[in-house]
Formats: sequence, C-alpha cells, structure tokens
Amino acid sequence: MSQPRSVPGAPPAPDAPTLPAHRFYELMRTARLLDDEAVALQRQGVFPAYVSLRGQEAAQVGSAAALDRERDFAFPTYREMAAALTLGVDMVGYMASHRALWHGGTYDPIASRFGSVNAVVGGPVPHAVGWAIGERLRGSGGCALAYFGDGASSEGDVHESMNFAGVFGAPVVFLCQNNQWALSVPLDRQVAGGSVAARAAGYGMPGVRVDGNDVEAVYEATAEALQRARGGGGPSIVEAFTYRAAPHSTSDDTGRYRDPAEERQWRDQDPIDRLGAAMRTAGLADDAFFASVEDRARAEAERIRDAVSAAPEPAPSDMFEHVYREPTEELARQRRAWEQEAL
Amino acid sequence: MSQPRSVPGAPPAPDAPTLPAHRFYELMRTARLLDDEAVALQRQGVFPAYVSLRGQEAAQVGSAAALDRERDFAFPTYREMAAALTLGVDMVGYMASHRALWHGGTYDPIASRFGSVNAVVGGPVPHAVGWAIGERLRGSGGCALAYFGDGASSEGDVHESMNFAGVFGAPVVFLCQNNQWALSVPLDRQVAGGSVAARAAGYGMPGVRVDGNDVEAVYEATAEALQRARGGGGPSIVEAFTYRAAPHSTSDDTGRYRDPAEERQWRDQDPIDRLGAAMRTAGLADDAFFASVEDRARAEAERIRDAVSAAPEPAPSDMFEHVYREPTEELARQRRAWEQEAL
Amino acid sequence: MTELALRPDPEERREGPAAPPTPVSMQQAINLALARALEEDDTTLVFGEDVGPLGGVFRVTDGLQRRFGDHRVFDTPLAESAIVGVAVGLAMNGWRPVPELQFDGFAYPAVDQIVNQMARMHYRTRGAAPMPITLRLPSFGGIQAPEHHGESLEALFAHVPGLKVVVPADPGEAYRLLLQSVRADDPVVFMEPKARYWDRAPIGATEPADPIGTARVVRPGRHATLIAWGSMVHRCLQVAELAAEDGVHLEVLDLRWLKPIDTATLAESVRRTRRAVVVHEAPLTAGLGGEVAALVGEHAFSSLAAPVERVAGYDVPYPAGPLERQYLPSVDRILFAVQRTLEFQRA
Amino acid sequence: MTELALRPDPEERREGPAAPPTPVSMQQAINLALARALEEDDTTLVFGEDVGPLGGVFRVTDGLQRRFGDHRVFDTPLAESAIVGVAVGLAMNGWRPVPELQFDGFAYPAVDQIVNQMARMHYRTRGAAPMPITLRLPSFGGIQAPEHHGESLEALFAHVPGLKVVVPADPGEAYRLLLQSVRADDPVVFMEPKARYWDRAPIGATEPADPIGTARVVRPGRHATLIAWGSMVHRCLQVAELAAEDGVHLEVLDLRWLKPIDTATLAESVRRTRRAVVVHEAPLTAGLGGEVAALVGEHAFSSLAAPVERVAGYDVPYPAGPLERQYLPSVDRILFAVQRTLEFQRA
Ligand SMILES: Cc1ncc(C[n+]2csc(CCOP(=O)(O)OP(=O)(O)O)c2C)c(N)n1
Ligand SMILES: Cc1ncc(C[n+]2csc(CCOP(=O)(O)OP(=O)(O)O)c2C)c(N)n1
Ligand SMILES: [Mg+2]
Ligand SMILES: [Mg+2]
Repeated sequence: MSQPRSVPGAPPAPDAPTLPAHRFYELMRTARLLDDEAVALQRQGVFPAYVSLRGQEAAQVGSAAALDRERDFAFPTYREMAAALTLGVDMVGYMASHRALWHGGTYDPIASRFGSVNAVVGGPVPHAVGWAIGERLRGSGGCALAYFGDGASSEGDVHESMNFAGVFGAPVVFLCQNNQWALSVPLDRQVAGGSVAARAAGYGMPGVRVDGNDVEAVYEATAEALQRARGGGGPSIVEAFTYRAAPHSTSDDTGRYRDPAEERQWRDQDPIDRLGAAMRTAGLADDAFFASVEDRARAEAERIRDAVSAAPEPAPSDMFEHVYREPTEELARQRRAWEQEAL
Repeated sequence: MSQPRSVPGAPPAPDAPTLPAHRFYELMRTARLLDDEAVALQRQGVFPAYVSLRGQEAAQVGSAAALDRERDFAFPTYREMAAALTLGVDMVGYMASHRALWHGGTYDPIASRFGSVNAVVGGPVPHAVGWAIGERLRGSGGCALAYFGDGASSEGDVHESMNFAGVFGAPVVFLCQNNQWALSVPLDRQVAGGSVAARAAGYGMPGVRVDGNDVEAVYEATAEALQRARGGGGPSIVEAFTYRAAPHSTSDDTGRYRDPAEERQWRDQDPIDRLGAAMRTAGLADDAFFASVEDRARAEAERIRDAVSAAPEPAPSDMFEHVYREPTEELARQRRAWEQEAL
Repeated sequence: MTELALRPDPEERREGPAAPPTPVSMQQAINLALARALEEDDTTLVFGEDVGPLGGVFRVTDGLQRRFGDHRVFDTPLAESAIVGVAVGLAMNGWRPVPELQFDGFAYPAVDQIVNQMARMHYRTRGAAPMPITLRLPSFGGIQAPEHHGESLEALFAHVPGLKVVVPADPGEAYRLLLQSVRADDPVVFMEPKARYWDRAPIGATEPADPIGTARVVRPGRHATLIAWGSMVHRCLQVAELAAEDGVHLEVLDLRWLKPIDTATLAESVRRTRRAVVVHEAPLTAGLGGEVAALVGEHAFSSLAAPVERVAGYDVPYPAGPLERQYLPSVDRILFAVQRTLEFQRA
Repeated sequence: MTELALRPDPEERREGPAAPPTPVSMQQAINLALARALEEDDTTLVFGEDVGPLGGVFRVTDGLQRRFGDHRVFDTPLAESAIVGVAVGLAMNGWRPVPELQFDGFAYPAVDQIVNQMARMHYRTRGAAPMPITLRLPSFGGIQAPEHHGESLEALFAHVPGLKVVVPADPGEAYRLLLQSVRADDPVVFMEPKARYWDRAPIGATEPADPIGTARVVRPGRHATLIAWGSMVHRCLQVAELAAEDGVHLEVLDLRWLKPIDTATLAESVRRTRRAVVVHEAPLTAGLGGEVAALVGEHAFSSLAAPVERVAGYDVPYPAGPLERQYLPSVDRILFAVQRTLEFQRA
C-alpha cells in the first residue's frame, strides 16, 4: 500500500495516529457512523429526509483530503457529508441542512471554504469555475474543486463549465463521483459512452477514472490534478468510480429498479473494509487501533447527532433575513404585516 | 477527384448536367450569387439585416445533399441558406425571414423537411434528437441532421442533446460548421480542446473532422454518418472545418477583431473556386459548362431576389394568427381591441 | 448505447385501465389519466427523469412502463432542457409528448426550451408544426421539501404567449384536466400541487371536462370572493367554513386555468360579492395575484367595495421546513384579509 | 487553452475616463459608467459574449478591454448559463462581476443560474456569500430585430426574491443607475432599453443618484398618471405632450426600479390624479402592469375615479419587423386608454 505524501485535511485529533491511512480510515469511519445516525434520525422523524453517502466515503475523503484548506475551495452537491467532515466543516451546521433548519446548512461556507449544500444537480459546477478564474486573476494559488455525480454530467451546466474552464485554463478539478446511479437511472441510460473522465479529452484536458473505493487512489489522482492546476496546467476531470450503496434518499425504494444482487456484490467492495483490511495486511493497524478509532468516531458521530437534534429551530423572523444585504422597504413592510398577522 | 455514389438533393433542372460534382457546383454557385444579392438587398434597405454564409457553401451543400429528402429532416440555425437551397426549400419563403416578414420564414418547414430559421444558438439541436427518437420509434428509417456552429458547441443544449442521442442510439447527425468564429470570438477562445468532432469519443459515438471547403468530403462524411444512423448505428458528429469569409452579419465589423490577412488566406480556399478548378483539371467541366451554370444560377438568384423583394408584407392581423391551434377568447378580445384602436 | 428494446407485455396491454377504485388519490387519478391517454392514442409518449421503473418520485407514473412498454414510457438522462427540447422535436414528428420535469424548481433549466421553442414553434412555423405537448410539473409547497422542491412558477408561464397553464385542485379535476390537456393541440403546462397528491376523492372518470379556460365556483357565497388555485383552494374552503360560522358567506373560485384566465366568471362573481381576496403561494410581488387584481379592477370596478386583497407568499426565497408554515398563506392571514375587505371604508 | 495574458497598457490606464462629451448617447453613458466602475474598484470585472475586442454588439463596452486589460474585461464562450454561474463563483471569491447577456431573449438559458443561484446564494449562505453582481441585459423592442432580440423579461425578474431590477430611460439615468447598481451589494438585473441606445443627452456625471427603489416624476400633471419604464417613458411623454394641447395634463412617472417598486411615489401620484394608465412592452397577461394596477388599487382605492388602464404588448410571440409597430403600445393606443380613464363613468 503506497502512502500519500501529506494529508492537508482536518488537523488530527491530539491522540490520533499520524499516517495518512490512519487519518483516512478514521474520517471514513466517522462519516459512516454519522451517516448511520442520520438515517436513524430520519426514521425517528428528526430529519424530514436524508441522503446517505454510504459506499462513497473513499471518494469523498480521498478527494477532500487532497485540498489545501488554506487556499482551496470545494463546491459540494447535497451528498458530500464526508467531504465536509474531512475539510473540518462545522458538522452540526452541515447536518442542519438535513434537519431542514436552513436549506444551505448553518455553517459559514466562505470561512469553511466549502460551499453551501446545493440541491440543483449541476448547478454549483460553474461556481467552481468562476471561483477558480477569480483565484487565478488574483494570483493567490488556490484551486476549486467541484463535486458532481454521474447524473449531473448530463446537465448542460456541467458541459458549459468544463468548456469554460478549458478555455480559461482555470485551476479547477471536476470531481465526479460516478456511483452508477442517478436516482433510479443506471449509468448506461445516463452517460453516453459510459465514462465521465472520457469527456476530458474533448475539452483538451486530462481526465482519469480511478477506483473510487480506494481512498488512496482517489487522493493521489485528486492531488495530481490539483498540483497541475496550481502550477498553471489548467483544469482536469477526476472520475471516482464507486457505488451508491444506499437508496438515493430515505424516500427512495431501490426494489423498484435495481437488483439486490448488485448491492450485495458492491458490499464486498466497501471502501472502509477495504482500507481496514489493507492496513492490517500492511501491519499499519491492529485491533487496538480499530478499537480506538471506533471509540472516537462513535463519540464524534453521537456528539454531532445530539447537537443537531438539539439545535434550535430558526426563529420565524429569520425568513426575512439575508434576502438582501441592503434591505428594501417593501420587505420590511411585509415583515411588519407578518408580525401583526402571524405572530 | 472521387465521385459520390448518388446525390439525392433537389432534382436537377432539365438541362443541367447529371454528375454529382456538376450539381454541387451549380448549387454552390447559386447560393453564392443569392448570398451576394441578399447582402445587396440589405444595403438597399430591403432586408433589415442579413447573415452571409460566404465560404461555407461546400459545408452546407455537401451535407444537405447527403440527406434523403423523402425521409430525413434537417434542423437549421440562421445561416443555412445553401442547405435550404440544396433541399429544395421554397427560397422566397426562406429569404422572407431575412426580410423580416416572418421570423421563421414563410416556407412550410414540415413539408420541406427543413425546420424554420431558428435564432437561438444551440436551441434547435435537441429538436433534432427528439425528431430522431420519434422516427426510430415509428421505425420509418429517417434521420435527423442538426446544424450548429463552433460557438453553439459551448451551449449546454448541444451537450445535453449529444448525450441524450447517445443514450437512445438516436439516428441523428450533429453537423457542426466550424467556421472558426462565433461572432467576434475565435475558435481558441471558444472551444476548449479546439475540436468539436473530438467531443464525440466522450459520448461513445463516431466523430470526424473533414475539410469543410471540400464539398465531396463533406458529402461523403455526412452520407457515411447517415448510413450508420439509418442502420441502427446511432448518432455521430461531423465537423466541417471551414471559414466564415464574411462578417458575422451585415451589422458586424470584423476590423475590430480579426486580421484581414487571415481572410485573404482563406480566400484562396474558396470552396467554389476549388471545386471548379478540380473539375477543370479532371476534365469534368469546360468554359461552356461554367457559362451555362452562371446563367442559370444568376437567373435563379435574381428570381428569388425579385420575388422576396416583391413579397407582400404580412397583414397586421397575422400577428394574432397561429399563437394557438385552439384559439382563446382572451386573444380574440385583444384582437378586437386592436382592430378598434390600431386600424 | 442501449436500445428502446423492451416492448409491452401483450397480455397486460389488453387489459385496459383498471376500474378506478373509488375514491382515488390525486396521484392515482393522474396515473389513470396518463394510462387512458396512452391507450387511446398510440402517439402519446410519457417520459422524464425516473418515470420508468421507479414510477416517478411521486409514483404518478407507477406501472405505466410495464404496461405500455419502454418505447411509450421512458426514463431520460438528467437534462431538463433536453427533455423539453426532445418533446418539441417529437411533436414536430407527429407525436403527442407528455414529458415530466421532476420538480418545479428544476424547471428553470428548461425555461429557454419552454419559452423560446415549445411556446413559439407553432407560431414560428405559421401553424405547420403541431405542438401538442403537455408538460407535467409537480409544483408548489406544503410538503416541507428541500430547497427548490416547493416553487410556484405559474406567473412565469402565464406570461408566455403560446402556452396554456392549468392547476388541478382535486383528484377528479386532475383526471379530467390532464386528459383534456393531453388531447389539446396546444402546449399546456400542467402544474400538479404536490401537497394534494395524497388527497383521495371519487374522480367521476366519465364526467365531461369543462371547456379549456373556464374557472369553477367550488363554494357559492355572497359577501366576498376568494380566488385561488391548487392547494390554496382547500385553504380558502377552510376559511369559508370558518367564516360561515360567523355568518360571513364567502364564495370560493377555483381559477384552475391560469392561462387563459376565465375573466367572465371572475368578474361575474366579484360583481356580485363586491369584494375579492386572491390567494397564492408564490411570492407577492409580480405574482399572478396582480393579474387577478388588475382584471377584477378592469371588469368589476364599479361594483368593488374595497381594494382587492392579495394574500401570498412573502418576497423571500422559499424557506426551509419549519418556516414553510409561516411563509404559506395561512387560514389566519386569509381571514385577516377577509376582515379587511369587509371592514373597508372609503377614505 | 489560452491565458488571460494581455495586461492593460499602463499609459492608457493612467488617463482616467475621458471627460464626458455633452451630450452623450445612452450607449456611451453606460460605457462611461462601466469605465468608472472598473477604475474605482479593482475587483470589478466586465465579461460576456463579444464584449472584448468587438466592444459588444451595441459597442457598449467599446475600448474597455484595451484600457483595463483582458483580465478585467473579457470575452466568454457562448454559454449564458455559465456566464451567470461563473459570476456567482467570482462573487463568492470576492469579485464584483458585471456580466452581460447579449440579448434579452438569450437570458432564458441563464434563468436557472439567475433564479436558483444568483438570487438565492446570499440567503442560502445566511449572508456569508457576497453577491454584488450587476447583470446587464440589452432589453425590449423597437429596433425591428430578429426573433428573440426584443423581449421584455421584467415581470419574470421582478417576481424573484433576492433580485433587484432597474431600467434606465435616458443616458443620465443609465449612467447613474448603472454605477449605483455596480456599487450595490445585491444582485441587480440592469435592463437596457436597446431602442434608446442612440438617444443623446447630457448625463450629469456628478449628480448623485436617488436611492435604490425610487421612481421619478418626469412630467408633473394632474388629470391622470402614466406609469412606464424604459422606452415607454418616452412614448408617454409624447402622449402627454399631445394631450396637453387638448388641455389634459398627464403626469408621467418613470417607475425605473421594478424591484423594489416605489409604492409611495406611485400611490401619491395616483391619489392626486385619481386615474392611472400603466404602459409596457411585455405581453399584457401576467405582465408587470398587473402588479402596478394591484398596487394602485391597494394604495389609492378611494381616490381612484376609474379602473387602472393597462396598455401593453399583445399576448402573442414578439412579431417580425413590420408587425412590431402594431405590437408595441402606440401613442394612439395610450391616448385611447387615457380617454377611457377620463371618460369613465361608474355603472
Ligand atoms: C436540476 C435538477 N434536476 C433534477 C433533480 C432531482 N434529483 C435530485 S438528485 C437526482 C439524481 C442525481 O444523480 P447524480 O448526479 O448521479 O448524483 P447522486 O444522487 O448519485 O449523488 C435527481 C434527478 C435535481 N435535484 N436537480
Ligand atoms: C443563445 C444565444 N446566445 C447568443 C446569441 C447571439 N449570437 C448570435 S450568432 C452568435 C455567434 C454564433 O456562433 P456560431 O455558433 O459559431 O455560429 P456562426 O455564427 O459562426 O454560424 C451569437 C453570440 C444567440 N443568437 N443565441
Ligand atoms: Mg450518481
Ligand atoms: Mg462559427
């Protein structure tokens, strides 16, 4: 098992091991436990709905860990919880989006260098390009990373973004998590040609498909793309080939459209189990390691679960906040009317 | 010079020669003279504006001639006058669009199997895909051909269309006239990677770039793509690499953005001159041929010019026609009000 | 590249529509209408994101692919603009497309194809190109959904020449209006109020539909007219019920066709009641309530005893779950407006 | 892949804006405002299709790239949705983008990025993401242009929470309102009336702008208020001129900010004149005239002596050249409406 050069992800907890694989493992395991907690919260009626990232932990942790948190900026969709975790985003604020406390979440996306949760498939991808062009103009050396799915690759915005970035040589990495399903539509009915990475050549940029369940492979590919972008080499596509192990969301019913055998087959490819086994084989981890990770991960998942469950609902008047920076009299009037009629 | 197998374009005039090259030459020459007439009509104030296709005659005649006029359907942009001519569209009705008598022109696009003039860059491309899917469902064996430019290739709609067609295996040919300019923006600031045909691989479909000023090469490439589509082989991209020899439109000023030397250089590549010279060399045409073509082409261009100039303006009340098939009372009311106030 | 290979099971095809259970949900009513449309006209096609094996995120197309085959009912790539653009091309080739866009907020990427192409193709071609498209759009709020899943685009569509726009308020209406829209030869935007998908009622499948562009009085009254569409019809009925307890008799008008609007019925009602309150979920400013107020002003000016009241969403982006209740017109807010209109005194 | 290599010529950079010739065209006034915005704030960026060497199809950005360099003023690929999306990303990274969409009818492909992203990003991020974008949009008809080159999208934009929308009517207004929009920290859709690009007037470059959201009375009068924006302000002034000859004194109100609307000025005027005619180019149904009529009804009901008249485009797709004159509100049609409002008798 090769070791990445460095992992500029979240600073390790004081008592955490320091090898990248150890960090990856702990992040993935924490994400998994938190994901499980979130599914449970939905069942308990605390979350109205939740989109699980189960199976995609390696794709998210590996890619996010490659970012420089001082300079780079990630643009997520609605399924990048493990990426948020890796980047040190306030996870209670992140989960607030799933509790429907505020659509974008309640963390500060600018300070976190991790955009708000965004539900428009493909919609945030051009933002990454604009951010990257701006960074390049300023010469500050940061890179943007745009997360999107196999389904999103069908949207016009994703194409416009790739072409735009190619023309400008913008420092952006298009990180496709190809989990082989876009809700109920399988890859072969979604992506003509079957590969998002293969689109790169048509834009004159490098594109690579990596095993998305191999966290180090994803890390390496993303780091390479970022390094190239940072050096003025322009954009690239990294396609992490993985599998959406859970239903699309807690409202979904996979029984209607996919074969449970496929799910079982991919269960053997679980990215966390794979890394764990490889670490054992390589002598990088023993029972004590796994036990201590488990303790910390569980504590963290439970802390976040409890905090998001306990988070106060937004004040009703929050509805009128942040519509504008420079408020309008008309909106103030509506707010006064609301105060009289609704409070 | 190789000869295409057959040219199912407009039936030859009674006294016209019958070899494909002869037909191509005459169509291109007619298109050129009609184009010149149209530019003149704009100068005279008969047309409010005109978009010349000068330099692209081979790309249009060659591609349109490959279509089966009984079964296929072409979707043009605003610059496909020579394609319309080749397909036997009522050219007075076509030119009516440029005289601003009716936006889409006054020919019948369904009967002509040639869509209305469409000014939205990229907009008609998904129509071709839909038409082709419908044709395939019916099993009638027709193919759709979508014209678009290098600039259009940047639009989301073009990508969504290519991917959609790829997924459905739709019988459609994406015919890009890459004339190296999108208004004032040159190819290298428009198309990342530089080639539209190169995008095809990313959709798992064949793509080919041909010399767009070689009418027979364009014909061959289009015919091959159509044959494949008709046989169930799905969509392809044909990129005819050519040059917009004239300004973008009669309102344009190329002096602001491109080097006259480039224009001069491409003048030597004029597709009509090239075919004429090749025909002479091959012994397929002599002075008498060129003289007789010239006579017929001029007569045809002048006939169309005179007819479109003399065409009646639309009746003001036409504004209220065709908004719906099943008219609404509200619109009838507005029409009555208009009759009282405006007539 | 995959093929449209799956053909309908001929056994299932023969069956015909299941006898409508009584009562049925709006979801099922739309499903039954789609099945009937697919059955009665071989050129009808149903497609969109996840409408096939999944049966749509609201199960509205449940079972249709199995019954009619995946050449008649099919999933598309995730590309709203192309979905509408493909529908336009299919229509030009003689088909009768019934595309679905999955959620209201995801209709925005298709606005160009809707406005510049679907709505204008018949005009542009001087009537040569048929354009009998019914664009189904699960719409409006009330289900505490994530962002973009609770939008009200009716004002946008109602402004576009060449479109017709309709919103059913109950299962029977949904059944009749959808069949009518599919059979119509003009493009119709069919906005389904998500919050009512689970309402159950007998659908009266054999009742004839009223003409396109007609509103309906769902509760007669004499003191003021409440004008609404979709879910807000129900809210207005609740309000009318409450007001009746106080002896105030409110007429509730389900406008339903938002383009063309039934000005005659609207004007007749308000001329009689002399007071009007229009209620919608969309933000107040430049919402369709302005159009309704203007029409009332134009056609019932002399009868009007008070300004037309508008009760609408606030001019804020659609808020998250717990705030939705505050955002949507509530019974209380409508009652306040009724009170204002009843108590109005000319200055 | 090409680079943003060209840097501004330092000589030219030092010059500052050319002293505005008096009078200047609206085109030039906008150019001067853009130059000033680029000069006073290094984070301002101007981009769009053909805005660089060509200087825009209306020459509005003429010379700006040469003067400020192609890192500040640059051409984009032909992709409207990405143009707005890139502006959103630039704004998130601390820039002040001034993107142009080439023509009104080509704003439709960008509607998703405008509505779902640009207008909501500040809200979605609870104020964390600045969004000081000014989206320039050559708008409206009157130049007998090809299809899609003469649209009126103001009702669509005015309906979107989070946006501000403004339309200048003359060169001085264009100069001041554009600078104000660029300096403002909220997204503004700046709709430029193409038909007035060539109007010349002194621009009063040092005059302060009125606050955002204020209308202006361009001609006082007492018999009725004409309410308009953009080109229609001029048409209304013509009408007022003609009416004055008959002793009818019309007030002309340039609404100019269509979001937020200056309800106070509007109401004050109509309370005084007791009659209102709203004029716009967009199709009648669900146009912004409905909003204006509703506001007048709400705020001046007791003063109103007649229904608010609406003179608008018809509910048809924008017609070709020779029909445009028939389509746009004409002096005659506005005069008819004035006559109706003056002669109105309560039933
Ligand atoms: C523009 C848009 N259209 C439709 C939807 C509804 N929708 C939400 S997720 C989804 C599937 C997305 O698939 P993919 O991009 O592969 O991401 P994944 O869910 O697999 O992570 C769909 C259709 C949406 N959110 N946005
Ligand atoms: C959606 C859209 N955006 C912008 C325009 C304005 N416009 C008209 S033609 C043109 C350039 C098109 O370039 P290309 O696709 O290469 O075709 P060409 O004009 O070279 O034939 C532009 C920007 C338009 N018509 N449609
Ligand atoms: Mg996916
Ligand atoms: Mg071109």
